[in-house]
Amino acid sequence: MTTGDNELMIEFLLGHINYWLFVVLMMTGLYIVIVRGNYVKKIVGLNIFQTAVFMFYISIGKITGGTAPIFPTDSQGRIRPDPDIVYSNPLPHVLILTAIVVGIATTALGLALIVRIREEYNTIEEDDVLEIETKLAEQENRIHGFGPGGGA
Amino acid sequence: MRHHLILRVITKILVGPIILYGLYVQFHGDFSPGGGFQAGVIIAVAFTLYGIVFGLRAVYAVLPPWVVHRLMALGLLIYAGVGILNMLSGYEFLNYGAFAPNHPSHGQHLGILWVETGVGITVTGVMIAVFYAFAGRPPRMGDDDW
Amino acid sequence: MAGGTEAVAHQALEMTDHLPVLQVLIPFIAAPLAVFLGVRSLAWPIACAGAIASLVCSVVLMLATLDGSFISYHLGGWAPPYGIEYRVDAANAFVLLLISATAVVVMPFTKASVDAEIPKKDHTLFYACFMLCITGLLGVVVTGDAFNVFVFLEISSLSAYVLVSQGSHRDRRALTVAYDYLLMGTIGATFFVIGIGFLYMATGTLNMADIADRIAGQGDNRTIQAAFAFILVGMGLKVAIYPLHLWLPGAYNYAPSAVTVLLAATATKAAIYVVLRFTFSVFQPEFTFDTNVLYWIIIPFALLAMFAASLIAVFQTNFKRMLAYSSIAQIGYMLLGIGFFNLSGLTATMVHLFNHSITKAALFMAVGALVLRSGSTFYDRIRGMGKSMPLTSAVVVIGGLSLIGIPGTAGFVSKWMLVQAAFELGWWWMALLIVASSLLAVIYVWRVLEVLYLGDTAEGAQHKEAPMMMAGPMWVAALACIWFGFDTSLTLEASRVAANGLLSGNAGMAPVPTTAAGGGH
Amino acid sequence: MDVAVLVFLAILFPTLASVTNMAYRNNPNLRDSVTFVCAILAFACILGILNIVGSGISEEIVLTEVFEGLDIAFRVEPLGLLFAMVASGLWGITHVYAIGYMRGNNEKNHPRFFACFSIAIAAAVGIAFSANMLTLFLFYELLTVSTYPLVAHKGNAKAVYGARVYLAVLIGTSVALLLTAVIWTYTLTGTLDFVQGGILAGKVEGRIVPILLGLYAFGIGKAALMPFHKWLPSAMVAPTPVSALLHAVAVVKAGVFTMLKVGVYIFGIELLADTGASEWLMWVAAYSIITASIVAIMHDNLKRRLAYSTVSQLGYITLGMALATKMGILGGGLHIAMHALGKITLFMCAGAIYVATRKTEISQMTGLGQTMPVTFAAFGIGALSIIGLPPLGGSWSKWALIVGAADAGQLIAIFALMLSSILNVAYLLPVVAKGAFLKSDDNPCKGVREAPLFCCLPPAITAVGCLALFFWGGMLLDFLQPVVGDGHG
Repeated sequence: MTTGDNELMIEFLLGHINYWLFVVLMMTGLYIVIVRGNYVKKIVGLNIFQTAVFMFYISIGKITGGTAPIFPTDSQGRIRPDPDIVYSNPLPHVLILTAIVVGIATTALGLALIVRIREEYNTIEEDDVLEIETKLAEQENRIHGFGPGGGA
Repeated sequence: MRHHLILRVITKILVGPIILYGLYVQFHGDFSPGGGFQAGVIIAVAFTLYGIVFGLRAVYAVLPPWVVHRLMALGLLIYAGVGILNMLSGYEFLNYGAFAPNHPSHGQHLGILWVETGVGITVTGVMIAVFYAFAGRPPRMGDDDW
Repeated sequence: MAGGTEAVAHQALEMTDHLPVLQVLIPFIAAPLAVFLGVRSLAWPIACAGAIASLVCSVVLMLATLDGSFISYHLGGWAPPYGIEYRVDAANAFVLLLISATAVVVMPFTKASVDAEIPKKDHTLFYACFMLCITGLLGVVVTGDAFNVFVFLEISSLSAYVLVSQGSHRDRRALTVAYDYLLMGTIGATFFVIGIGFLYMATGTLNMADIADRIAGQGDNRTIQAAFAFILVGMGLKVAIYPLHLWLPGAYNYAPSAVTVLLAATATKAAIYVVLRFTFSVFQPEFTFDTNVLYWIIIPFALLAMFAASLIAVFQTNFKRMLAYSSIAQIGYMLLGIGFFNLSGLTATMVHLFNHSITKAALFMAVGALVLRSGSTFYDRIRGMGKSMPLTSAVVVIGGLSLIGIPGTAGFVSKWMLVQAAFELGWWWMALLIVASSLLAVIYVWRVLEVLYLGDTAEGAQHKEAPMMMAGPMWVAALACIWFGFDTSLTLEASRVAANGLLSGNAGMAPVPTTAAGGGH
Repeated sequence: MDVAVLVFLAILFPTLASVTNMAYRNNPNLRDSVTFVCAILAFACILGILNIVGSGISEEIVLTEVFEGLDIAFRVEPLGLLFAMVASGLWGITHVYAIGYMRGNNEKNHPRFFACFSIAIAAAVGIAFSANMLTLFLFYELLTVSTYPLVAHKGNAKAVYGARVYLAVLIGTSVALLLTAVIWTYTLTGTLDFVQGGILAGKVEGRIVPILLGLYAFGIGKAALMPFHKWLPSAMVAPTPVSALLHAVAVVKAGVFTMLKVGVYIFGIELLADTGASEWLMWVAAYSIITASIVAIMHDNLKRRLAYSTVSQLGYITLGMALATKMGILGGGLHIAMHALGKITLFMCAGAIYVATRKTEISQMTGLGQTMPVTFAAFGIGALSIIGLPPLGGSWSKWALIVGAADAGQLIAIFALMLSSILNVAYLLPVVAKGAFLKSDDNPCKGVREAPLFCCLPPAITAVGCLALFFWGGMLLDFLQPVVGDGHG
């Protein structure tokens, strides 16, 4: 690699630093969802995963030197748009507000399900739940037959 | 929490201002940052706090669960109702211009106000309902079992 | 974005111009209304009324778009590409019709099955969720705004998670499957959102037609390629493309019968519609096929679904679970039609969307009736029910034949189109693969029929015909299976128009009309 | 009356019979008599059609358009008319027999049995009058599905297994091969209508012709061409009326009928003859004829022996088509009727023996002819007709086939037909000989009497029919002439 390539590479890495962070955060979240056996931790992972996406959106809307997209008003409260002010793009924020609400709903529902699972299974560890369900399935297979011809 | 006098007093003091602040955020939504989502959560916080400190029974007396359920639905109905009102006067769904045909931006204000009210009511209802749902479950096991 | 409409003299709209939004709005209102009134006995009539009204809307929309034109509706009067646009063309009018018609047909069945399976105190909320789910599905299909698709998708998904978990009154495993469904569904939806984000980055717009305009000729843009990948994988989870299907069998199996019917008949179909819309209208065929994505990704996975899922279905001992796997296999057929990328293939996908929907609706309703009488859908519990429940079992026969694709049933029409598409491409080996996979369908369908008709009656089951509220809707669906096996004027015609619109890519998403509503060309 | 109306009625009456059987499940006498009346009426309708159309070809009767240029439609032509006459004509006779058999044997589930039976007849008539391959395929599958419950009728493990084989082969071949062939044809030609001279002529060439023909030939599983013949012996677990009417007449004849239709109207004789595409099929058919005959000799179970005999005889008709000569096709068409009458006689006799004595193995039937003279006489006549001896119907078709083979210059086909006739003698006549002329030492027929009237009258009628057909053979040959083009109608 020549020095020029190195510089380009560093520029590429630094120039997209926000995206790298989101990627790391997203993968962290996804990893938790997949690997953790605890249902609550899975939900936490899901939240981290979603948050990474929210931040990704917000950083899309950011414009260097941009400010909050609110028109300045004069003393009478009338809007006085100033062409010199650079605004950040508000649309991704609005979108992500919706997405956050959806995320909250998902979290609430997930937690509600966890509470119910805890009541029914007496555990919130996936391994334990799977063990119980495997036993149930085995029991069903014993009663109802398994494989072609078995149950029929 | 009967014996936490400080908490109880502070809570009683805080509940009013929290709701007031929620209403401020609510009705300032069409001028400045704010609106139904935020306001709804803030107002719900007041009830949640009250419920945590004084117990569910107390907060049920103020806001029974059936009212909360109605609130959730009511907000949505207000929101949809605004849209239908627009449609009935020959405009698109949620085209607030319908409220003031000669001065669309007034109409916008009015429309947003109503829609945000609806959103606020629903969010309040939902947040309180979530609290009720989690807090209101009869404990099937002691705290140590968790 | 403010202003713009300030000085424009407004042209008054008729009620018929509002159909695209009414379609979604009516079931949306039905949900809170049922909760607000809080009268348990009113919940079902309200839901029914909502479903019927939206069916009426969709029929009118279908008729209006059959000539290949489209209707554009601007929410809040904000013209696209800034505002949210609802855009109805033949493709989504067809799916709208499918969803709302299914909703209407299953309503009486829902009443009967909910009464039997859900505790009384939850009925109102159940119907509210049911209507919200329908709202979400209709919204996904009707909207022309990419982010709006996500929002509606989540409305339908969240309510679907709740509905699935309601099966816990019968079997506690409904909770864990609902939880799994929630995790996978959310990951899918989030992937989808990432894709939309990339698209927004690359184009600065969210209106699908506008995106399509702007990404034309940008096939080598990495951002857009990433967007496509994320959207495809995200929707793949919702569609239950074979290796991403893990949530589906459990969710279908443990959900209350009525919910299974709704999900099987409509939810995956709406998701497939989104895949179609994005691959063909937004990304456009040239882009997607230049990168060979469809040939090398969709077709192998479709084949995998057709064979692997069918094979798994063969080995099931539970009727409901078997049907769930068969659904995954049938989704493979629809994907295959997309992968063929010709008019017949896409027509096959659209028509199979419809035909499979009515077939599965009929079958899952029959399953619901069997559950009601026998308490379970394991083969040894429903043995010999053919004698005691002749009406229900006859529906299983008709639905099963349609699943196999026996002539005279709806399933035959779609299989025919698919094989024809394969031959048009000159892929005779593909045609053989398609028919070979339907041989697996013969096996799994016939196992059930043998159990129903040839087995000795199982003990402990109630041997009584299903109530009329259940038998009626399932017969409507079963007769529809037969009817659409002969009269293809609606299904094939609409599918062809829709496929034509989709295949013409950008042309299907013609420049945005400037009139407020009732646009088109 | 209009031909269209009559065609609909001919399909409607069996359907009506089916509905009646399901609706009045608790009134056996009403069910059976309505079914019988329906059978008579259906046959009358077909005679009516014959009266109007003669040996001509009627207008197309379109029901509905399914795909572009592809309808569900009917059209009457001589070959179909002959098949319809055979199927519906023998239905009434078999129904009488079935009443005797089912009641005599105390079988269960009569309504289901008769309902499915009637639907199968409706399907057979539908096949006969189909105007295009799509319609034919529709009824073809309907026939398979409706006969499945009949095969599995007894519900025991053996019946279920037999029915599985039955279904697997029939649905398997039709869904996997026939459907592929049909859609392929449609993609090539844009139509599936049965047109004089074939629709594929000029549309295909080279290796595709034999491949497509192979898809059709093996796809039509009902024609029981080896190696897809296994379903036919499996289906013998069904009650004998089913074996008699469906697996000697309606179902298998639907198969070979389809085969002839495909040869004549889809490919066209000329295409087959010019390209020589069907030569391999002739070899397969010849192999099927000889092998099935040899297998038949080795079976002791009477119904199984008859089943393999059917496999062999169906090979004749396929052979006739594969010869791709006019006489071959005519011989094949004629053999549909001749073999139908002969084989149904044999099956009904087998059933009558079972009802009277509960015997199924040939070795146990020694000396039975003494006590059951009518049954064994009928059996003898049927057997002679199958063998092809004058003055019985079977001789005509065999003669026509041999002439056809000679026309095609295929010595091997002539040889196969001859050899098979000898084998026929070897597996059919011993039954008659043992039964009628030998006396059993341990006298197994002690106390046995002739089968009930309902069971032995129908085979007697069909045996007489075999005889009558000998005298009508030339007429039938003329009747079928238009099929191959040089008619007078």
